[in-house]
Amino acid sequence: MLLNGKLITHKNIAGDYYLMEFKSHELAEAAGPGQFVHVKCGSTNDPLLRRPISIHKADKDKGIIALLYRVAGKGTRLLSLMEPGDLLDVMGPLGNGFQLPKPSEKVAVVAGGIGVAPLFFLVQLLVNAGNDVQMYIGARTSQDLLAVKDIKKLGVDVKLATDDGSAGYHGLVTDLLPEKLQKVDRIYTCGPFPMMKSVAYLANKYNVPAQVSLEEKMGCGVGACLACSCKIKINGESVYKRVCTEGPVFNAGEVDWEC
Amino acid sequence: MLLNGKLITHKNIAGDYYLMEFKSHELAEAAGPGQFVHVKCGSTNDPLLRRPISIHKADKDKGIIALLYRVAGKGTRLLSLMEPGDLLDVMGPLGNGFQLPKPSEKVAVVAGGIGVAPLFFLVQLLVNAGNDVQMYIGARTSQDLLAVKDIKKLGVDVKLATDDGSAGYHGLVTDLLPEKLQKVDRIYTCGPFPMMKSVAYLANKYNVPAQVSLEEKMGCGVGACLACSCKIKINGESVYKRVCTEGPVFNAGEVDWEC
Amino acid sequence: MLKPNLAVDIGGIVMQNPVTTASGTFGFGREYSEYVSINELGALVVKGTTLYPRQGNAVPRIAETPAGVLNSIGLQNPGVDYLIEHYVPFFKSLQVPVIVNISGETVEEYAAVAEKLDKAGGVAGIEVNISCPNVKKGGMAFGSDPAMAAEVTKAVKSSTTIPVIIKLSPNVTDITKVAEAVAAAGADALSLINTLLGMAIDITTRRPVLGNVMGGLSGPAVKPVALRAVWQVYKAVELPIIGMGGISTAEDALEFILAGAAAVAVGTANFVNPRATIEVKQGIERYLIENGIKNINDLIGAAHGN
Amino acid sequence: MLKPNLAVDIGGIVMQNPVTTASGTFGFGREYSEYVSINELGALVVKGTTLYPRQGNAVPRIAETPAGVLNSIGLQNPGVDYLIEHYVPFFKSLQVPVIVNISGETVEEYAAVAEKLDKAGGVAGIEVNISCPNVKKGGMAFGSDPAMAAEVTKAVKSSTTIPVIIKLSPNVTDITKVAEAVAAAGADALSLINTLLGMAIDITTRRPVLGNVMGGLSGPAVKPVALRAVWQVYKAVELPIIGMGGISTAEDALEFILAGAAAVAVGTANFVNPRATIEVKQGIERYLIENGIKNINDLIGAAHGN
Ligand SMILES: Cc1cc2nc3c(=O)[nH]c(=O)nc-3n(C[C@H](O)[C@H](O)[C@H](O)COP(=O)(O)OP(=O)(O)OC[C@H]3O[C@@H](n4cnc5c(N)ncnc54)[C@H](O)[C@@H]3O)c2cc1C
Ligand SMILES: Cc1cc2nc3c(=O)[nH]c(=O)nc-3n(C[C@H](O)[C@H](O)[C@H](O)COP(=O)(O)OP(=O)(O)OC[C@H]3O[C@@H](n4cnc5c(N)ncnc54)[C@H](O)[C@@H]3O)c2cc1C
Ligand SMILES: Cc1cc2nc3c(=O)[nH]c(=O)nc-3n(C[C@H](O)[C@H](O)[C@H](O)COP(=O)(O)O)c2cc1C
Ligand SMILES: Cc1cc2nc3c(=O)[nH]c(=O)nc-3n(C[C@H](O)[C@H](O)[C@H](O)COP(=O)(O)O)c2cc1C
Ligand code: FES
Ligand code: FES
Repeated sequence: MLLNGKLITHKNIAGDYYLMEFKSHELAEAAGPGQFVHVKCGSTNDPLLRRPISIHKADKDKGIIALLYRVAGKGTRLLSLMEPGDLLDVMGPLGNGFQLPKPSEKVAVVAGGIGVAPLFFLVQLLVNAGNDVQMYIGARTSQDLLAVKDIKKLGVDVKLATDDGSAGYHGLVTDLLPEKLQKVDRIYTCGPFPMMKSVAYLANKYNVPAQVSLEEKMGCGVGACLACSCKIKINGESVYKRVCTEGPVFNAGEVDWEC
Repeated sequence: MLLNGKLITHKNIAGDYYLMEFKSHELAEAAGPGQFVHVKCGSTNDPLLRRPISIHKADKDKGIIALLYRVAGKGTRLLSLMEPGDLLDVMGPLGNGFQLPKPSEKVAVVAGGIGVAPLFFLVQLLVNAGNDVQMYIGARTSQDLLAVKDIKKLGVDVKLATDDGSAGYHGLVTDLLPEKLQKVDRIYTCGPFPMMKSVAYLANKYNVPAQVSLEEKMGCGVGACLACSCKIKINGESVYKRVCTEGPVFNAGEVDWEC
Repeated sequence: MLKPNLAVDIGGIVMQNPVTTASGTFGFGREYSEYVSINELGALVVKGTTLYPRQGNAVPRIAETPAGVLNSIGLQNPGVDYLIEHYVPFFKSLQVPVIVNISGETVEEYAAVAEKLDKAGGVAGIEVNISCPNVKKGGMAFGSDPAMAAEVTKAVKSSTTIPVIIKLSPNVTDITKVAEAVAAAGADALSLINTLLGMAIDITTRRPVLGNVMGGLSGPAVKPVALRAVWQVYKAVELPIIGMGGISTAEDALEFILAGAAAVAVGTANFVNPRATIEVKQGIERYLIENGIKNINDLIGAAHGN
Repeated sequence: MLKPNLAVDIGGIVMQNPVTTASGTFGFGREYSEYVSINELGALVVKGTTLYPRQGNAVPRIAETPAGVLNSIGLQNPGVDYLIEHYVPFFKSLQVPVIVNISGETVEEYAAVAEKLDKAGGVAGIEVNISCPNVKKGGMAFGSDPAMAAEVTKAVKSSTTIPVIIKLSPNVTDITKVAEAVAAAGADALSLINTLLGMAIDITTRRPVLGNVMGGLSGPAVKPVALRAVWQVYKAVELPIIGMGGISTAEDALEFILAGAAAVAVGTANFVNPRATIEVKQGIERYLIENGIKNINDLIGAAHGN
């Protein structure tokens, strides 16, 4: 759907990271974890294109959608200037989100940096469904570790890792995984490509099904322009799939990690 | 000069008209009546060019510049969204303003619509200099009669005219002039081209020197691009002059009103 | 006032209103069905189709530029046979004409695709892309040379009875020469413009941004160039023109119609506003009503004076 | 780190840094003296000059477009004799090279202007505009045809010993063909691009917006096209290139340098930010320092790989 959602809150939560909440009952109702919205930043032709932002939270009761984003360039910078009361022009929910596990399954969720954005929504549903969830969050510094409190509040055990050792384990978040993976039934991950690639490698090694959320530059967001192609292996053959509609979530085993 | 002036007040005074005040001691110090500033509306490449806006008031003591403008298109619309505390990116003061009369001279000042914008500044100086000033303001409707109170506050007698008769004389402001022009030594005018053309015609008929403020689409605002040319007659020959630097104020007798 | 007449005739394709979609920006139509009821459009122009399936170019395939977009999709498509099997039934279910945009690496390939579409039925028009900047063979090479453009036109025309629209490239010294050549070769209508050849460089990696180095520029940035091309071609040839290039609003579309376009296509703007086509249509209708113009055809080329 | 070397050589014109002004957007230099100290630039390129004074085109001469500007100034200028009398003394007082942009309606006129400038002294380079879209005679017509472009180049070269820079038009099918022709004809350097031919229509009056109907498009909107042209020409010929077209920031300028430009000119951006030239220069210097690059010449064309 295409709608104008009224901003309720908007705050700079750390460094370049912002958390925005806007009102939309329809969107909150329709949204699934791993889906995204396509946001118009600014009202002019510059920047021109919408920006894809994951749905961070969707409160169906209150009809509120939350977005967690990093100011990366001119689009997100303009976005960060919006104020409560302003109307946000969004399309969504878009894309194929995460497939939820059986309630009995043990799940590991691995986030890198801003990759935690879509995973909060997922974890919340997993907790509500009664899954046993172990969360791993990695980032460059402690400042870039996002949504940790919110996730802990859900009663989930969170393991942290930072590149500079300013919080949690000093090193890559994926270093924390091997010993645990034997014990989980399913992995979900979102973060930088190399991190997801490592997770996919480990998942394959320990034979645990994993879902990853890919990123690609987008045009339309609805599958019409073929801009957002990523290489997916189907029966050994690598074909282009659209991140916006066939993804952003793919099975880790199908992604062509060499592309 | 090129500077960022902090907005102090900004209000919608009627219909599409806005009055904006920003801080700049240097600009207020340097500004003369009839000069303009070149304003960047919005921070992106769209709209791209600056917009010329006349200096409506310049308070040298407080270091405040006021602009009176009409939302005409996308530039001024973006401008109207600015809020107190925001920084306005301006160049100025630009252009050749009005030449002030001798203090003994009787002066008629004729404004049409938003053309009153630069004339307030002029009238204020005329009053301070002790000139006898008669002000004529015409507009489409009473809603479009601007700055009337402010000018009356200066102790100036103001005659009004509206196209629809909703205030003052029902008809063209220039209809009010003929009987008065014999008694004045000098005329200043700013407004729609046809109005200024009538004023120029009358000024010529009654042999009163007149100055007019022209408008043309601008690029640079500093005389470099030759976009803003207007036709000026010099010794009977019509040549292009730049509104931004050789104008916007010209002697009515030199303007090629047929162009 | 009564509803004005919005219907136009593009070389035998009757459109209920002058608004269509620019090939490659609206998929096969269904992708936007949540936002736009296709039956409200004047016609549907679908993604470029080739004889054989094509994988397209390496990513990134899109980059934003000031008020524009560079793309280097590279004609990714499942091939004409797949199109006929999977999409033509859908086209047949629509109440508006469907125009299939086609491309080829050789003249023969263009002709072969046209012939297959002719046999399949359900296709109201063929738009021949001789202007794609994103493929190594064929594409823009055909559109840059009047003689080759004429050759492709003749080959396609003789392979089908469906109206043939030739889509011209702005990347030429004189677009009227190509227009004249394809008009003489039998084209029923013209589409213009395709994208402008452009590129972007990433100063961090010090490499071109697009996987394919160069790409095609579209969007509001190119509108002045597109409008100029329509203006020139309208003067040069008698064929109906589908104008496109940066149209986002009804005001943009009206500029094209006044310059000489009989119909307009909305491209990149769909990405920004998925309802752009419908809003353009509604805005045109409003303009006609407000200006007391009873028939859109009276406005075509009106900016040229009498 | 030590200050990096920013000096470049454009066909014999030594510039202390690669940043100059695009002809026609910076007047004769003095217009911007309140904002820019000309002596900090790499060179000053001044307004197009012709043999005889020109009045220029009817107004309006400028129209804004999305992220761009259309202009149809029409080479208004006081003529070369006036330039020599009134501006050359000022040029001589500067510490940076001054490049005079010239135009003509005939090959002979170009040669005559060049000869006069040669005699006058104080001019470090002649930029030959064979790409102006805004004049009826000459201008772009010379730049659209490799043979005519070569002819103008030869005529100017044989009339002066001052380095000759040929300014190319993007409104051609293959800009490398024109570049090759003028290189063979003896050009010392190339400037690219001039404006793209475009237009705008006022839907209220239903007439073209510009007094001269068509105009030249410049500004950020054209940057992708300009960058592509520089990329292509850098590959095709050995001559130093002054890159321009939509450069507003140091990042833009660096894209051009990476594509192959040895120097860059700031045009339309001066209207938006009168300090743009200086800020571009400072930003380039900062980039070199941050990336540990000692010499700007090492960056020229670096995006082409090895
Ligand atoms: C499915 C999906 C979900 C995302 N969710 C989030 C999120 O929840 N929070 C968040 O902070 N970021 C998210 N991103 C990344 C976000 O879209 C980019 O950071 C943003 O588009 C940058 O725009 P900009 O104008 O600020 O930067 P610029 O660099 O100025 O953007 C220039 C262009 O590149 C595109 N672009 C730049 N980076 C990316 C990117 N990483 N992915 C896709 N396009 C890009 C922009 O759309 C634009 O066209 C997501 C991306 C995808 C594909
Ligand atoms: C010397 C001078 C002083 C002015 N003083 C004032 C003032 O005090 N108050 C006020 O309300 N208006 C004033 N104007 C007119 C004002 O500049 C235009 O209304 C404004 O530029 C419109 O911009 P826009 O983006 O809102 O409209 P758009 O129509 O979207 O503008 C599109 C383009 O046209 C140009 N343009 C449009 N109208 C004009 C115009 N009348 N003059 C010059 N360029 C124009 C814009 O700069 C822009 O390039 C003045 C104009 C000049 C030349
Ligand atoms: C992502 C994308 C894909 C395109 N694919 C095609 C195509 O397959 N065939 C074609 O003829 N034109 C194609 N085009 C060009 C458009 O149809 C249109 O001519 C051009 O984009 C200018 O219009 P616009 O500025 O409204 O987008 C494509 C354009 C874009 C942006
Ligand atoms: C108002 C204006 C006047 C111009 N006059 C000339 C000229 O006299 N000679 C010339 O060679 N180019 C002229 N140009 C073209 C510029 O020098 C430059 O090539 C073009 O604008 C692209 O650069 P930009 O996008 O940075 O402006 C002019 C451009 C503008 C906008
Ligand atoms: S963004 Fe257009 S197909 Fe995915
Ligand atoms: S606006 Fe550039 S010369 Fe006046």
